[in-house]
Amino acid sequence: MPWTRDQMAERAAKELRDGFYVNLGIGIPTLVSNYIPDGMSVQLQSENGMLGFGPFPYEGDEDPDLINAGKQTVTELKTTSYFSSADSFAMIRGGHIDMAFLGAMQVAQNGDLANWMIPGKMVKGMGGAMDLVAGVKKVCVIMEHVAKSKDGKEEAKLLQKCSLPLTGANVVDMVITDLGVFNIDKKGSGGMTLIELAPGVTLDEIKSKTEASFKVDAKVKQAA
Amino acid sequence: MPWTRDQMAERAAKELRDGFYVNLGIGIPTLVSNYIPDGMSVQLQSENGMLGFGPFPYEGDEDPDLINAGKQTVTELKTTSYFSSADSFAMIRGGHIDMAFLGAMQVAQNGDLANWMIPGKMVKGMGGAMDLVAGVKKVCVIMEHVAKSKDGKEEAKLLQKCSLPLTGANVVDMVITDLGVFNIDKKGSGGMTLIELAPGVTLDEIKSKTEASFKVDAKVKQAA
Amino acid sequence: MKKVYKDAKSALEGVVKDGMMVMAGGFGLCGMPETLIKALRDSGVKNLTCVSNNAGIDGAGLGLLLETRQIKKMIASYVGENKLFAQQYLAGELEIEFNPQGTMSERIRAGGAGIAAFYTKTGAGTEIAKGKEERVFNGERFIMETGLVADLSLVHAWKGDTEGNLVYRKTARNFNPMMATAGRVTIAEVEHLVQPGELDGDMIHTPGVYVQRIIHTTAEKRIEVRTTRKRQAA
Amino acid sequence: MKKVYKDAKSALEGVVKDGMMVMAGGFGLCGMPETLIKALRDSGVKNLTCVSNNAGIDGAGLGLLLETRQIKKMIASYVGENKLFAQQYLAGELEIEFNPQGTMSERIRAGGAGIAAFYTKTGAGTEIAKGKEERVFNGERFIMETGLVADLSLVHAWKGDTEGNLVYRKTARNFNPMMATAGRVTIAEVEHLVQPGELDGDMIHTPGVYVQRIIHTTAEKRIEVRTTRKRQAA
Repeated sequence: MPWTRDQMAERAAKELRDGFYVNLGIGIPTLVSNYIPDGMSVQLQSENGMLGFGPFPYEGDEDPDLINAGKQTVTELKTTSYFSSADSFAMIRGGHIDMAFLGAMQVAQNGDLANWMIPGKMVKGMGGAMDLVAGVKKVCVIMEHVAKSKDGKEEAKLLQKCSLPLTGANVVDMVITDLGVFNIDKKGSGGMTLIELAPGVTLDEIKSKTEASFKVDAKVKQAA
Repeated sequence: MPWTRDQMAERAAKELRDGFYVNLGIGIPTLVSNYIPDGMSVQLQSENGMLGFGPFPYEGDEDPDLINAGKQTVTELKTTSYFSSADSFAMIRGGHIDMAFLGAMQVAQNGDLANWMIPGKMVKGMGGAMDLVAGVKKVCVIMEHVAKSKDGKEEAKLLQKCSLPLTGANVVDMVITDLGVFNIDKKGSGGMTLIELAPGVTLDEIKSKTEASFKVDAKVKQAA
Repeated sequence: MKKVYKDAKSALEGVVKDGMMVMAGGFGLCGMPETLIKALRDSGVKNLTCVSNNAGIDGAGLGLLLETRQIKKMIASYVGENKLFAQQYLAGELEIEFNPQGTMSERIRAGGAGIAAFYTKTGAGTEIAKGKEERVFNGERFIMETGLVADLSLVHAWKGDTEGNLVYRKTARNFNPMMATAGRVTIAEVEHLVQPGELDGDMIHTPGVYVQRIIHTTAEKRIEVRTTRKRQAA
Repeated sequence: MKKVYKDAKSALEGVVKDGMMVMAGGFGLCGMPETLIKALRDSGVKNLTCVSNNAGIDGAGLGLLLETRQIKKMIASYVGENKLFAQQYLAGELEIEFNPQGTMSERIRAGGAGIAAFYTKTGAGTEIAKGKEERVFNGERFIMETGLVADLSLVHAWKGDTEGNLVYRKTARNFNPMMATAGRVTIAEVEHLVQPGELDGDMIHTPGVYVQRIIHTTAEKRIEVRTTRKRQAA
């Protein structure tokens, strides 16, 4: 059975390490914060200028001056610091954030990522996504394995080459989908490797739904 | 009679305007702060990270964390703000300081300035001088008109072309010496113009002590 | 040198000109100089190029200037929350230049700091890089981006003194500090206008040198996306 | 994730290597990480490249590392107060690279901020520009300077919490905040080590993400140039 959104977030949380500073995109990545292991210190960065934020406020405690990058009201922690947008992206671009989890429309086997525009449709802008993927030490995409159109047709999202305009070239280190987990050697020539299958998902199934070429890690082969 | 050091500082202070933010170099420029007209708001910037500083502290009130760019203990004012060296030079380089007064070894008629090294001698470094002359809106040099060596020989400091390594090219707007005041059209082709003589100093005297070519302002001609 | 003006209208007098470039702080509605933007609308100025992370929402922030078609061009990173924006853009009435958010904030900082241009990895190999110089440093691809300076910057702060020293509050800081440095003229609206000496010199985010005019604002601060959790029963 | 170390010696363990580049904060002796520098000397590390605005004075600051000849090269803007420096330099035992102070502070900021290089007017047309790219923007000459990243940064702060959040005091801030961002490892010595929550989030100068290790220091702060005025008789 493929992973649910929450299971994908839970799997993603296994990539966290004690002391990590992490940026979470909107959608499934936001759920990762629910699965930070007890006793592990993980500080969440919000690119609008905040390091260390807590859950949504209790009703009535909302502060218009205290929002996350999705413009949602949040709360502060004892560890929280605030800074300007320039300082926030200096932190991101300078490689000081350990990990970013974000969604994607397409990922290519060389680590190219497309998640900000579809030509011909209204363009909303890339926000901070291009900076995050260019600057954060490890970039982990969490997304559905395939895109389903209204007529039920499925389209691969893990591709040989992205067809949509890129958010970043050679930027993705890891992809977690509802079917499995892939590593990408984004700066080298190692390509993409399947390192884990969701329970009950077969190698054949994932191959049939993936346009990208990928190797299969020995551990996955053994289990299959 | 040529101006004294204090009279040069007093003359320099006439260039100040209400609301100016000003950087003062060491030596005679430091004295300019004694001649800020009453009721005029002038904030002094210290490039080590302070805007708005006051006089030396009373004996016993010295604070090791509160120094100016000459590393002297100073005091703060109600208007004082502190910032990092990067922010301080962003302020300077970005053109936000209205005026800098500094000393010089040589000034050329095109506004070139040399005040940081003499080849063959021990080099101490340029500190913040290159940034100040490149970034501050108006740069005013205050210096003795000629250099006197130990044997009493005089050497011109206002030159056709600086012989010493430059601190900045086309950077000086005004030169105040013990003999008079010059404007320099540093970005244009207007060259150097004598706009004022110290009382009792003759045009012939100043010409004999100046290697640079300069025009003489009509007001000076009339007075002479 | 008096920096304090009695209201937004008088603070804008003499500095507003058709076709000018205006920077406005804020991330969404958070930390946006709402009072000054309303006065800018009321000034009737036209053909503005606006630099702001977002384009406000319908009926608030820069959305106000879209209603009156006073904006010719936007430089922004994300304009998703604004229907009027989409309409005017699709009708060809509005130009948009998208900048990655970090590139935009750094371009503004650079403009204020006398840095003509800089090299960033952000956007290398993407459409954003088109027409820009690419260059390799230490084996990685960088593109050149230029500094931005505006004719006028409008910022919102929590506290400000009569010298123009500003302090921001929480995430309402965002783009305001850099924009304050990058405006040829910068006007600040502050929720608390105080006397010199009331702010701690170590805790001033924007030194007064960057602020030419300052006003007191009492406008209500709005919340764009209200998200809460329920209180546990006691 | 424990960032607090019991003393400077233990904080330096595992991060010190011969030939490394070390940044040290401070403007003269003001805001200089004296305790960490002493421990660095005692570690016996050799052939250091040190980045610091000055080279300390005889017997204090980086002057300590000159006595023991642990410094191979200095990157600095002004080294006037140090006889030992002059001796070793004139004897050819020490390399020096002078950077204009603003260029140096911006290079460090750029290194920490992922900016590979930038264009500044500072030094255009002077010896500093030799071998560097020159380029004209808006009719003015600029030169390209590159970002600086160090293996280790040593900084001094007034207060710090166990998360590594730092607050500096008055002009002791100087180079410390940028250096904290530009070290692959940054170690802070603080005069007051406090618990999270004791520092106001709006007033933190260096967010904890930049600080890997932190120690409490009780070293006396010295004054380099004591200048005073006399009290008026009452």
